[in-house]
Amino acid sequence: RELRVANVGDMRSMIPAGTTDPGTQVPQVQIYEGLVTWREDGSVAPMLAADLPTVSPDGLVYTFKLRDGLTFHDGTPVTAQSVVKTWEYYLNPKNNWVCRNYFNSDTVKIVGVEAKSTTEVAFRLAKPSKVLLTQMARTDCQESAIMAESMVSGDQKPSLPIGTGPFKVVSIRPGQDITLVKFENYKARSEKMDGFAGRKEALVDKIVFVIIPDPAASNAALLAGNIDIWSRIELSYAKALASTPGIKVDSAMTPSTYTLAFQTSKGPLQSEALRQAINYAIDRKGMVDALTEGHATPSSSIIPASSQFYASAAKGGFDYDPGKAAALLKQAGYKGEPVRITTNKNYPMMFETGVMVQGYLQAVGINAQLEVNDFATQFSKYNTGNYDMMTWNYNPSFVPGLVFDRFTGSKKMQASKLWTDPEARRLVDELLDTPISQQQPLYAQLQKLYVKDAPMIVWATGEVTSAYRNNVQGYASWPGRLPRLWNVSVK
Amino acid sequence: MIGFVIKRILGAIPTVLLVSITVFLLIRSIPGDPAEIMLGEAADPASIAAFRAELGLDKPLPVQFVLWAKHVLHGDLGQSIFLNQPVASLVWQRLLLSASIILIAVGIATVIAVAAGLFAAWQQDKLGDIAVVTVATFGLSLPSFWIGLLLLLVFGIKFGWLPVVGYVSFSDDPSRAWQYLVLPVATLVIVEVGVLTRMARASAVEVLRLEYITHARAKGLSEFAVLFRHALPNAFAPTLTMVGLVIGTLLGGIAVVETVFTLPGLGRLIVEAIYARDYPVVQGCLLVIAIAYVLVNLVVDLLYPIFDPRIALE
Amino acid sequence: MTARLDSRSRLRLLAGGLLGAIVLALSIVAIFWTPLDPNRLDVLHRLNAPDIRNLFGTDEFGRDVLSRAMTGGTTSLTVAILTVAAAIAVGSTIGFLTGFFRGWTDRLVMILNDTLLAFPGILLALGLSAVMGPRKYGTVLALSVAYTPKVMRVVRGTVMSLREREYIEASRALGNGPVYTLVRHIVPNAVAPIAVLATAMFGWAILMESALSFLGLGVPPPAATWGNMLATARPYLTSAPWLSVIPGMLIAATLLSVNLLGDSLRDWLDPRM
Amino acid sequence: MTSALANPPRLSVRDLSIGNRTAFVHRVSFDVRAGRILAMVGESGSGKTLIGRSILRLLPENIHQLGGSILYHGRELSGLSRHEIRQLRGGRIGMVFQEPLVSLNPALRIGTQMAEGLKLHLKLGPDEIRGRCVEMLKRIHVPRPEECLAAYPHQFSGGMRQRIMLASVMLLRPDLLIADEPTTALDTLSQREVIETMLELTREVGTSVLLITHNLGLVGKYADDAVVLGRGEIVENGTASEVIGRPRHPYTRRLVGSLPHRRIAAAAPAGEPILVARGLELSFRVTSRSILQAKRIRVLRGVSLTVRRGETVAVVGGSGSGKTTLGRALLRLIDVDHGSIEYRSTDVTRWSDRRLHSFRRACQIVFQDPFSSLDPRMSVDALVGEALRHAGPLTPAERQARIETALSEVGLPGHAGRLPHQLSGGQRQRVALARAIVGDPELLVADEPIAALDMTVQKQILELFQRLQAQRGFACIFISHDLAAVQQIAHRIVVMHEGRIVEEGPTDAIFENPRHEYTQRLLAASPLLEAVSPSASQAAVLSEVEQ
Ligand SMILES: Nc1ncnc2c1ncn2[C@@H]1O[C@H](COP(=O)(O)OP(=O)(O)OP(=O)(O)O)[C@@H](O)[C@H]1O
Ligand SMILES: Nc1ncnc2c1ncn2[C@@H]1O[C@H](COP(=O)(O)OP(=O)(O)OP(=O)(O)O)[C@@H](O)[C@H]1O
Ligand SMILES: [Mg+2]
Ligand SMILES: [Mg+2]
Repeated sequence: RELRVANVGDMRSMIPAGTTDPGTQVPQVQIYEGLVTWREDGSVAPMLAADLPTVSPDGLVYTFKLRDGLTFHDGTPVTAQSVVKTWEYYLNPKNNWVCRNYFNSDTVKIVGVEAKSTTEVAFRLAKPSKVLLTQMARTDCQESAIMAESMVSGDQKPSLPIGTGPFKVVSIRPGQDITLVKFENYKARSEKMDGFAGRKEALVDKIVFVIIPDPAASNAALLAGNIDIWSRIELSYAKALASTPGIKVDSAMTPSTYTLAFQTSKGPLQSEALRQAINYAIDRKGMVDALTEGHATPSSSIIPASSQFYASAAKGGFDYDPGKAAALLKQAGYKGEPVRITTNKNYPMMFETGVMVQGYLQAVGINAQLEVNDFATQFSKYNTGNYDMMTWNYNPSFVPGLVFDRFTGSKKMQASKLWTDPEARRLVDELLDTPISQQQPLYAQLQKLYVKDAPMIVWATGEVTSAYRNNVQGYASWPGRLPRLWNVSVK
Repeated sequence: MIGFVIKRILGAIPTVLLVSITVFLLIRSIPGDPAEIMLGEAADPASIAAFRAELGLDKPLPVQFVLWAKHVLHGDLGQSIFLNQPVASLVWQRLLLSASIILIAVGIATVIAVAAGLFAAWQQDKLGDIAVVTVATFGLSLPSFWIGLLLLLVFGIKFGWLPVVGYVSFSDDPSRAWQYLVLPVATLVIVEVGVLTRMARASAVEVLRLEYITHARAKGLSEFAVLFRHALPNAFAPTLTMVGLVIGTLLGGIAVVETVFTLPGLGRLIVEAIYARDYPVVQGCLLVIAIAYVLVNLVVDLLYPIFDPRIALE
Repeated sequence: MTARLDSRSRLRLLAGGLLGAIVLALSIVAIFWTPLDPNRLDVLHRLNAPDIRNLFGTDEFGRDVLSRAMTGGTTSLTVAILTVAAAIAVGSTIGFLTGFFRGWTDRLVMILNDTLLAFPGILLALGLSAVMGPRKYGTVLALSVAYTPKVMRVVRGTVMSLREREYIEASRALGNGPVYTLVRHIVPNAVAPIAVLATAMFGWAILMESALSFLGLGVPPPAATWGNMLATARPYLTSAPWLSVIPGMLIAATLLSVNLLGDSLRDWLDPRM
Repeated sequence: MTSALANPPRLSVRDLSIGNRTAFVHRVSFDVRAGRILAMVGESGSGKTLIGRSILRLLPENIHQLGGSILYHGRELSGLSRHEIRQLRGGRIGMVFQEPLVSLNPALRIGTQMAEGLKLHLKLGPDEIRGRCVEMLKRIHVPRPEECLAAYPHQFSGGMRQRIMLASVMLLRPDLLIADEPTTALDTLSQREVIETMLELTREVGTSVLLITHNLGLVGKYADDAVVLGRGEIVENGTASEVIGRPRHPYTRRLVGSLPHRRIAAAAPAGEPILVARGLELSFRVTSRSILQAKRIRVLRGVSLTVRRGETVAVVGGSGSGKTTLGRALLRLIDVDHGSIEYRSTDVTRWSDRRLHSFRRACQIVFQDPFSSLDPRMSVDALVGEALRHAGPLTPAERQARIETALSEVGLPGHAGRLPHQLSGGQRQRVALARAIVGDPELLVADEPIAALDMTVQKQILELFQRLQAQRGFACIFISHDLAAVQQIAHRIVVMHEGRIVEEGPTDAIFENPRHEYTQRLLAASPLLEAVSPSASQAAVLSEVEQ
């Protein structure tokens, strides 16, 4: 029993979150596990840890206790020492771990990781933080997963990743496929599956990730039965696939938002009125129809529609109102200065977004021009702030505050920040320090500020849309975006 | 001849060197670098800078180039930044696949083109000629991604005769390997056969007027023998130049076909490496392509005298 | 030279001219008028099959395919004509000169030429776009840079074989200067391969534009070109076939016309017809 | 010679007309009888080649048989299907083309080309084919026949290629052989060898021959019957001895009367030297594929030569002896390895083309192969007019007048608009000649300028040379196999053998008293030249022209 899954690219790093592209994340999620992880409702659950950690009264020391009898794919036991070694690796600046920043910032700063016993490990913080566990569970950081010692020490790095997940890698052929088999010694949790948490059981013997960069090829492969699951389809194919017998298309709302970033500190978009005009000029409903075949929710709020705070906090956004846009343009004194929309063709959705936004902007008299780069170039422009507006999506998080954290702040610190309003930054800091139950008013405040400043365009909350063959059982799209291939079987 | 080969290979050194330097400068002049890409959207400038230093990208370009060249001279193409493999073995595997597809496809295309071109020239301005020219023109008008996809839809999905994705190399399972190559090869054949046919036709038209063709007819040879035994070798020489050019272009340009058919070939490797700014891989690939290109030219030059013995190797 | 076209050639000229005229007329009209605004989004009428309102249907943004095909023709033809003209002009000039005069410049030019040829187009295009930024005529430049060495190689090969002909020696013996010999005797006799290459390049240029626009160097969107219309039609190959068929047919018609006209030109220059 | 009438015709041509819009051949009728040789002679451009080709239905594009019938053994050939005509071609009717140098496929080995016909028509096995080829090559005196089979045409000299062509046609023992000027490119020695081998073979097999030629010597000596063609029509028809011995039609009379005659006591004028060559050495690089490295063959080995104003120097010698190469080297068209060339006392050996401007204008050349020396895309008047580019300022009318004069001087009026491929072999040669003289050169290197011309035109050209020389005093290097012509026109003779000048001296001295052994052999191949006088008897005519 073998499950064949399309994967958009090579696994570019053996290290968890060594890079953050989807081609790397999708297989890694099957292989690696962290101390803690997400439940579907956005709360943190233990994974390798037996339970959530105990926190010292001063809030500086978090102590995790590992579950018993855990082993890595290479047969070595999972011990507190493994956790220490892994984290020393992550925190060592020389290793350039992508997520090191999250644990070495003003918000969270880990100053030490120590093994208390073979199963107990303690994390020491520089100052108390409410978000340590949230950051640790981040999906884009691959749950800060624990690796076998051979992965992090010694010069001779193994050629295959060694984690603790329900599947282990047996072969990697760059450009072709990654083969995983059931990890026989996997010790599942007893709770039922919830998000990435709970019971994981490998129901297939083998998973083959077939590397297919081209959506048209993925589509063809699925139709021909050469693959079983295409976990994030190109939405242009959604309609045709949905009407194909033997193939199921399903969709789940995720906390991701479709956005365009504005350069607010130089160029034409310094003008607040112009930014608002742009926000009023686009028809979000039309974009959702045309770009996602309806697999998204039109929204102008920075709070994703999937969030529990959406209904209460995300009021008073931007509607489609060309008249208002025109009025705002006049107010802004706009005289046809060119507005560049930077986008790329590596991700068709981003390109098409650019085309549509350009169409709407031109329709209200804004001299919008598309600048199409390759993604790496665009990325560099994003990092240096060299653009007027740019199609740009953020890696989603169950905690919207973590996303705000990424784009809010001073450009002097980091040129890629968008929302430079100090008040916004203050609110975000406060948000990250506030328990979930009390966050609602802060979100509402942020949203209000956002509508005034309009530092970006949000046009929809995304969904993850998968297509798979009918013989796949137990698989579904879910808000966590990355496909969960445990508890999935093929007929 | 051995002297000629050696001279040509030595003469190619400037080309290869120039390609290497240009690639080196060009790829680094394009915005975006591997550190940024590796670290992703959330990275802060300091860690990007640190990563750059680790990759040696902070050194002045000439120093970087000399370091790289020094390693290459020792047979070390470096390590891919993103793929967990040494560049040399990566490039070599990919080259084998791409080269075999290109050679098979261009070989078939050449055979078809020469036959069709000869036939068209023989039928000059008659129905057969018009048919060949029209078909060849249609082949020229369609992009490879479109033809490839159509073939996939028809033979992979509608009839289900051939697998749509994946690849099995000849060394793994020769009996299945060909299945994965049929469609990509067919796509390339369709795309390339047009221009080759027209080239072959043009030179065949000239050749068919020559006196020795009349003489061959005077011997009582059938038109088939006249065309294929007497006209072909002479008409083939100019087409050979084009064949060399096509192979050269495809070496770097086969990415589209490899992407459509998800083959792990050199073209895709380059494109992906360029997008990922995987400098060592890009440089390695280009080095190999430049050398391969030089070899292709050499082979073409060595083949010339076979088709036209008057041409002397110089 | 007098026109010596026989009836078949005249028929070919007529057919090629007619096809070309239709395509050209559509493209020229598009400069002033199209049935609908080619860039106007209309999400309510996405992917409509051909009907009275949209004779050739609508695309994934509800834009009118006929109007886009017309303006696309303007752009594609401009790009192709300029590219081919530039590549032929530069490539054959260099090819003629180096192939005829040989010497160390020839060797130097050949090294540069081989360098360009061994370079994958995509890297060249990316490099150029990094240097120049995306511009409409960037496409022309990138394609010309990619095609010029090909032209040069073909021309140089032809010239090198022609220059060994006895009538070239005869021209020298008459005291003719090399430039005269080149222009009067070599160029007219090298027309056939150049014509074949030019017609092929015409097609490549139209199609390559879509590949370049993939890299951001193509004609800036949302302007249509036949190439990028074909490229974006890919997901809808089965569900909305008109999206691919229309630009495909137009490209084919254009190339057929160019080929027919090219053949007529050759016949006209051919002493034997 | 047996009576023609008792013998039924093998090939019978009746009222044959050939042409495109205008007819080039009008209602021609003749018979070729079993075992006999019919010679067809006539004006250059009169349609001989077209008639030969029309028999096998191998006319050039755009030229068609307009009427009449061609009967072979009583069967109408034009009515045969393509398949049937193919059976005849090669197998029953063999054909040797006028331009043998371009009739062998350059890309195929000699062995392959020879074997083709055998395989096709006689269905022999490979061993037997090989045996027969080798035997045939031996008969025509090709050295090392085994190696020859594996070689390519360009590795042979012109004479050898012509012999190979003939061999491959005769291998099939055809019933009828059409030979279109089979010996033009050969020196006297080889010419005799080839023609005699050919006839020996035909006699063995009983082949009938249609021999198209300008060489009246051949006709007289070997042909049984003869037809004379003038302007596309048959003007005289009869046995060879009748036609040549008692010509009735004025054209035939002129033809026979145009045989070259020896100039009596023409002393070389002692003008100042125009061109002085000293110790020329030249070698070619040849790469052979079997041997892995290139070797050089030495073609000129220390040749020294002086040409004075008003003087005609003839260069004679065997095929491949380096005559053409010498001519090209003298005009600086190829560079010599050693030695010097002085033009009017200035050393021009290493001058670049640019500096050679006035030298080029003053020294003209007629190439041995006129077809390939004419740009295929230029019309006759353009080709000739090109030589006037450097002749000083001319009004278009003056220019046109000079072109027309030159063309009519070589006997080619009214062809101004034609392209080279629309001309007959002799017509092309005259275009090349007109181009060379139109600009009043000081020195003319004429490489086989009259080989493809019929006797009347030959005479006209030779007279033209003499006249021009008398009027303008130009010098001429006259390269030729045709000793009769040489004797008529040359003041001095240079004999070349294997790249060396083996003998040099005034014409009379050489002819009367050849010292070098090679010269003696060369002259001996035309033994009766001594007996020639302008008012020749029939016998004398025959022997004179049998060079
Ligand atoms: N392809 C052609 N197109 C037009 N005219 C042609 C063509 N070939 C031959 N001619 C003309 O036909 C006439 C007869 O030509 P042909 O070659 O038969 O002459 P010929 O008798 O063989 O002359 P020569 O002795 O010079 O070889 C000539 O006037 C020539 O100009
Ligand atoms: N381009 C060349 N490359 C190599 N060998 C050549 C070349 N041209 C001439 N030769 C050789 O040089 C020798 C002399 O050739 P050349 O043409 O001067 O002879 P020729 O005396 O004019 O003979 P013919 O009477 O047959 O015209 C021949 O053996 C020939 O094979
Ligand atoms: Mg003739
Ligand atoms: Mg010669």
